[in-house]
Amino acid sequence: MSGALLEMRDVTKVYPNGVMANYKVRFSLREGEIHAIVGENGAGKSTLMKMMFGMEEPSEGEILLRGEKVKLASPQDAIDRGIGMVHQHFMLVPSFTVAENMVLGMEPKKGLGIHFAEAVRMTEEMSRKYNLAVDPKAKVENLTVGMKQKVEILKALLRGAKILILDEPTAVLTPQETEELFRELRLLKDQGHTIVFISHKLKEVKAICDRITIMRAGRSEDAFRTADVTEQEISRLMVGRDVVLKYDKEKREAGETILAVRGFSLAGSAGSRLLSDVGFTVRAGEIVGIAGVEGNGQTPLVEALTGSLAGTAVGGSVTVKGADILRADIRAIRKHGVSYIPEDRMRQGAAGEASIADNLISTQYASGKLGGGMFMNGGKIERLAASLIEAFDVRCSGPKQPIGMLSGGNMQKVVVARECSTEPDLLIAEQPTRGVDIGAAQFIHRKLIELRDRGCAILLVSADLNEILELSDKLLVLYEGRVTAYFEEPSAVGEEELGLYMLGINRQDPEQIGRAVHR
Amino acid sequence: MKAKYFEPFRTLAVILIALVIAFVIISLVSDRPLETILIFLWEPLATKGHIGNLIEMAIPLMFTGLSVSLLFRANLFNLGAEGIFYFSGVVAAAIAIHASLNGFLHPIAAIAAGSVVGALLSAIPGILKAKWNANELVTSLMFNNILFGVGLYILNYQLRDAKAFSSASYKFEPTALLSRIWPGTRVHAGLIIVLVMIVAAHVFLYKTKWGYELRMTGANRAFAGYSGIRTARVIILTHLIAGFIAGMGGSVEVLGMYTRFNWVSLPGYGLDGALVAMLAKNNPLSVIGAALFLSYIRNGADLMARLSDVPSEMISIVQAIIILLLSAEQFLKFWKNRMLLKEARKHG
Amino acid sequence: MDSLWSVIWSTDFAFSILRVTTPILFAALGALISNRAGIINIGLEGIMLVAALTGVVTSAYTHSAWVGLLCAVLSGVMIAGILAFFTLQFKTHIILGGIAINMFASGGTVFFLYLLSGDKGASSSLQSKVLPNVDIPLLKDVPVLGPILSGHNVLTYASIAAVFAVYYMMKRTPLGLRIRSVGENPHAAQSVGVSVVRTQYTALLLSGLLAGLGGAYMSMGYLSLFTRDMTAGRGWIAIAAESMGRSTTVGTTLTSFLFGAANALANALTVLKIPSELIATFPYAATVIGLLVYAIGESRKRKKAAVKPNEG
Amino acid sequence: GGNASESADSGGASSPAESGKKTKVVLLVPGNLGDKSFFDAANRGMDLLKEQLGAETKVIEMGTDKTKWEPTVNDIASQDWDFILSGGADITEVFNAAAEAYPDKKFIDYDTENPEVPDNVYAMSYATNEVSFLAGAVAALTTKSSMPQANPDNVIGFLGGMDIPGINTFLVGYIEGAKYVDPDVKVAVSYAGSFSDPAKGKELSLVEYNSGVDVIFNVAGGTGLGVFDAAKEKKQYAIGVDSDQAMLMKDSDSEKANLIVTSAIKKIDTAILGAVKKGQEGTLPYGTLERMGFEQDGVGLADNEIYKSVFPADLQAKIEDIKKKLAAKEITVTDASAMETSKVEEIRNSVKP
Ligand SMILES: Nc1ncnc2c1ncn2[C@@H]1O[C@H](COP(=O)(O)OP(=O)(O)OP(=O)(O)O)[C@@H](O)[C@H]1O
Ligand SMILES: Nc1ncnc2c1ncn2[C@@H]1O[C@H](COP(=O)(O)OP(=O)(O)OP(=O)(O)O)[C@@H](O)[C@H]1O
Ligand SMILES: [Mg+2]
Ligand SMILES: [Mg+2]
Repeated sequence: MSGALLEMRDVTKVYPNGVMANYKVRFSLREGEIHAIVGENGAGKSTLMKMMFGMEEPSEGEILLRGEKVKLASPQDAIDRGIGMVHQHFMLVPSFTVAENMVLGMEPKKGLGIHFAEAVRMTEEMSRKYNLAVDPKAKVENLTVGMKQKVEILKALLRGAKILILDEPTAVLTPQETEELFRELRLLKDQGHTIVFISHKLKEVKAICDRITIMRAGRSEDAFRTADVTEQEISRLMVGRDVVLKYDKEKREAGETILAVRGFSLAGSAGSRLLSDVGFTVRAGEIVGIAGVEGNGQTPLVEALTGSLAGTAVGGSVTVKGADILRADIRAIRKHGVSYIPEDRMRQGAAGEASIADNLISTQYASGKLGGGMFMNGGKIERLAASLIEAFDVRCSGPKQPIGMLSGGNMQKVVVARECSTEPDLLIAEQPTRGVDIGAAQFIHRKLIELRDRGCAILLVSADLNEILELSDKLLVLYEGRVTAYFEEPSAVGEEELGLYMLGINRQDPEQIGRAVHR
Repeated sequence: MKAKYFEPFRTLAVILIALVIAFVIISLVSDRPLETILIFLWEPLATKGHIGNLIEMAIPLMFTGLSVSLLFRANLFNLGAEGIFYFSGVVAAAIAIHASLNGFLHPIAAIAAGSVVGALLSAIPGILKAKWNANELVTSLMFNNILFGVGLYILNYQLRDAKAFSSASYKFEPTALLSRIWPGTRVHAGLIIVLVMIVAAHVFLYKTKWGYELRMTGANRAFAGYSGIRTARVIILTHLIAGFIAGMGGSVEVLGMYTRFNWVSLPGYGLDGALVAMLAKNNPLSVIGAALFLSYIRNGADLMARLSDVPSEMISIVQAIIILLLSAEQFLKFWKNRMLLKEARKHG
Repeated sequence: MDSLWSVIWSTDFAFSILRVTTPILFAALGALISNRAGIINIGLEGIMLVAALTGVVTSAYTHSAWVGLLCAVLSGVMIAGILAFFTLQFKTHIILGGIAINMFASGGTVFFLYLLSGDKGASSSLQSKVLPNVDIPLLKDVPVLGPILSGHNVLTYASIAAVFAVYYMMKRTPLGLRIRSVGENPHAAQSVGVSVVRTQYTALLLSGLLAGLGGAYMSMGYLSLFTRDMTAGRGWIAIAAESMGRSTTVGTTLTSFLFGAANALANALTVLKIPSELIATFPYAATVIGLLVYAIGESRKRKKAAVKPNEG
Repeated sequence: GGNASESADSGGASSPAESGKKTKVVLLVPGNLGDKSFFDAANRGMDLLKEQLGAETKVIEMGTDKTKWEPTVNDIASQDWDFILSGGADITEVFNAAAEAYPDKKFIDYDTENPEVPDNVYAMSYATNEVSFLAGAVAALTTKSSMPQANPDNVIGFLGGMDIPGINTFLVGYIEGAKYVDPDVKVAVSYAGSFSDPAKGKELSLVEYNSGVDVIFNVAGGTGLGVFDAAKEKKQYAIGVDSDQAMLMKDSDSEKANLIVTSAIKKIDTAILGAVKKGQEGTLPYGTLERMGFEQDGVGLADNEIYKSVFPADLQAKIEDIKKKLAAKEITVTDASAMETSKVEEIRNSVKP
């Protein structure tokens, strides 16, 4: 193991709540490589990286940089030693401009104040040098996720990072954006940077990584050369069993129309069109997928369906089982038998301090199933929670554990469990497996199919092409707020072909698109 | 030692350290520091009368502590218990003076009136917050002063007994007074009322649907709204309940401890209630302990000032140190981390 | 009524608004800096009180108002430092910490005054110094404006200067950028090597400095002595002003002046035949109404923005 | 809270005086010391007891939380004290109840208006209305005088801590005194709503001074200290209360002191000394409420050097004359301590400028 650029020896991390996230982990990074770390949700990947970046202190063990023992007490220590990190969750200040985010902590000065022009110049220079196009003066809150990702990488590079840690950088990117990122990473590698890459998408790992370290339940094993292992082998090592990536989904006759969106147009605050003449139906027992590059109308569409209409409906109608829901609030919409898996589990999907049980019952506490009158039956809640935790394989210490302590994937399982457990007639699933490991993703997919088979109508909005092509019975593509394609046989559509519609290069004729509306 | 015993251990250590610091400060001004600190620690529990004093002082603290803890639970930073406590006291006093009812109904009517008025007044910042997102901290702080002014006006112009030679109301009808429940002390029926309220609040918060809505709204309002909880209604309801309890506290205090209404300044229980709520981590049942604890150190301080040569103002310094240290979560944490690692290694 | 108008339409009244606003403005700016760093400092009242006493005592012993001012400010910074130490190092809850600081100050100042002068109520037996009033050379001769704007205490001008300084600091300096980043997204700040704890320390100390100036003004500018609990809730008013000003420098300054004006008006209203208990509620009622009008306006604006454009 | 300052007397604890045992006196303050008013004055009385009678004294501050007074008074009553002292309208009921519960103990209520006095209590009240009458006369004479800072307007001022009976007793006497020397005088009245906000006191005083008032009588505890700051700033006159406030400030700020024409003093300290002395001698008339007026030296105007030099001699003579008439009951002054609030308001409004 000598000659390693960075080495972690027997590193153990116990969080103050008693969770042992890493146990005697060994990790070694060679100069100039792209090194993948894979593992299930909660395997301890992020924790390990945070220690490498000085954000968490190891409880035990040592870190060596170029053979020399180092103590990384703060991110500044790590930055000083040429380590940069792009975090799983964005580490940007939304109200700041790109340039301000770039220079935060190392501001160029003119007199007492910040030299803003210099900050902009520095940003532009970095942007040119690494071929990552960003607008220095744009406010970060207005950027797309892909843009934010670039800012994050530039931030690290600006600080002179030679070792770049990327924690699930592709989880929120479209295939095209991912491709672009990979080109940039290869460029960085050529320029002498060393990269640690964390992802749940094994295809990506195979595509750009030289070596791979697998983590399981807080422990690590020696690294493999990526070329020596197959995707199947990796996933078996990660999960401890074989993972099937194809689902045998039987064909099913679709039932009556549940959700009907007809000629729906939506105007935004600045007079812009968010949606134009969108029409489709979702029938009982079918999964309708909506594909599209993020920012092409998916969010306003889902908002309109879930009672938080942001803008003015200019025309058209949205009905569930015949009832107009456009002006109803989410409570009323849910009463029509609608369930909703939100895109942002931290903001809407869960209450972090509350227990798993409390998070599981939020959509059915009032139903009468959990106790009559105004009281709730603690025993029933506990039993329901326990059974859902078991059925959805949520890794936790019990129903009373605060959900905020769970890893991202397990938190997502709680959200899915809750939304599936109310026997919905319509499920709106928005990015249901974002940031979720393959084991858990597969599990969630199974649950969605199961629900469909029981006659539930499902609207699936996802940026993950693989997922959307696998699961959907019918598929729509949104581009700039319009439906540009409708496929009745998604499994027959290739990713490349789909990409052309998503980027607005191809467009079907109105008649084909019109078929999306049944009856 | 096991990690799970850390909290009690830390609390003990903190109290010991706070006492040592208090001892050092007392030594600076007292000739007999040891005797003085023993008075502080022991005297509040030394006689039946003193225990009674401790409990009777804890009653209003429990009321406001409970009220504030519900607000804090719903993530509402409202410090309005102070003004409501005062104003409801005025209302209860008015009924205690002017109504003639029997000894059973009279206090009930007075307390009910005070509580309902408290609830209605509290709902105003609640509605402003829920409907227009007006900052509840600002409105509640302002309301404290407004309610005090109006209450004092009512006292001086409507309730004042000129023969009391001061800003004191007419004497309450004897039927209105709360009965003493522990002979030889002034501990009154308010204790039973507040304990019932605390248990009710506990049940409400953890066993009912409304309580669940309140907790979820407090934990993450976006999540609650997404789940279908009408958060605006929850916020108003929480304000109503909190105002009801604070108002009840003011009414009970007036009828339990006084024979006339004579508050010419805000009694200070609102902010103390915030202190109690924070010490109790916003848990209704823990409010009992937190209120008794605060009452204990305050009574100890009074007695120390009375029986020794330490000026009373010094006590506020000692109190501040105890509060600062007691809630210092990170204090001695390194120790806990060591214990955790040891345990983890054993299992790992 | 006539007497009321004559009071209000006098330059003295406008002058008094500035005078009344000064301590609130200082403390509100202090609240702003700590709030923007993500920590709500409710110990301002106590910090002001301690600084007020320190200024009086040290100026009496050193016979220098300026040394007194320096010590007052330092004492404010020190108390803020204690609060910061407990809340940032030991993770004492900031609200509890603030309450403890207020408790400490309210009793502690009386205690120390007693030790130093044998008096528990006021420092009138100490020969403390006051900070000078300043006539502004040209301005003072301008009609109307001169009598309103000239001749204030030096700290009143300092409070106006502090507004500009805070605005510049928050918007244009590295420290301001870091304070805002720490308040908005501490993880982001941490990830680029900005020490969250150190930044919050700085913000709290600055808020102590500003509150210290407010306290010094109370006992060495506004008045010439210290009395028990003399800040009389101004720290709380400042917190409300900051909150109502939505944590922006401009907003906080405006709301502080609104409070000042409402208070000055309440003082003028005593010439009317209204019971004093009710007059005393006026500034607070005015504030609630002001807040309400503003809040309703905001929510209307939001609704309009969502509904207006009817075609694309 | 409750402060205790125990004093070992100068004679030394081990050398018993001729009586064999020192007199033990305790003062229960229903509030906190430092009010620059009657609590502090009572505290000074305790110092006098220590100095002049060699008594063993103790002062306990009971704080503003009224629920704590009853247990404290009872605790103290059960202990071994020769005299138990307290005073103020708010404490009287509690105090009398304790006295009835401990009939073998001796109590002195040094400031009350309540005429019902138990057999083991000696109670005192002060002719504050009369001394305020004199203050009002001084003010009304000042405003029309040729004194350097007096203006032609015929308006005087009053600043009260709160609109409560204890304060309005002063106010009504003040108004009557002023009207006695000049029926046309106007009186600007404001209340600060607090006894501990000198800044507010200063602001309200400035409003009064700016509206033509040239002398203000303050009855507002700590808040009243702001009046003197305003007086100094505006170069106008003020009248002190309770103790000789000009003399208190003379050393630290003579400019300010020179504007304090006089003070309406309530001599609680000497009254306490006198009462305890009589108590020791066995001549104290328990069970009665005694009113301390000019004759008993219970109240008086401060006729210090400033009064003598600042206030014109011919006007001093007029005041002397009024004082005599008051003592001889030729003039009677309304006592507002038991007056309805609305009646006070009426009087106030009748002289509003
Ligand atoms: N701040 C924290 N406090 C307590 N426990 C934590 C904390 N952060 C993570 N954990 C726990 O540590 C374990 C490892 O978490 P970590 O985030 O390192 O997993 P991961 O491998 O990155 O998972 P994912 O793929 O979901 O991101 C999990 O059980 C998690 O619940
Ligand atoms: N030359 C510059 N280059 C880059 N960014 C800048 C420059 N000047 C200012 N900024 C940043 O751009 C933003 C707008 O700056 P400016 O001070 O003009 O805002 P403003 O209009 O005063 O904002 P507000 O309306 O919130 O007061 C701020 O966040 C500031 O930090
Ligand atoms: Mg992770
Ligand atoms: Mg601007």
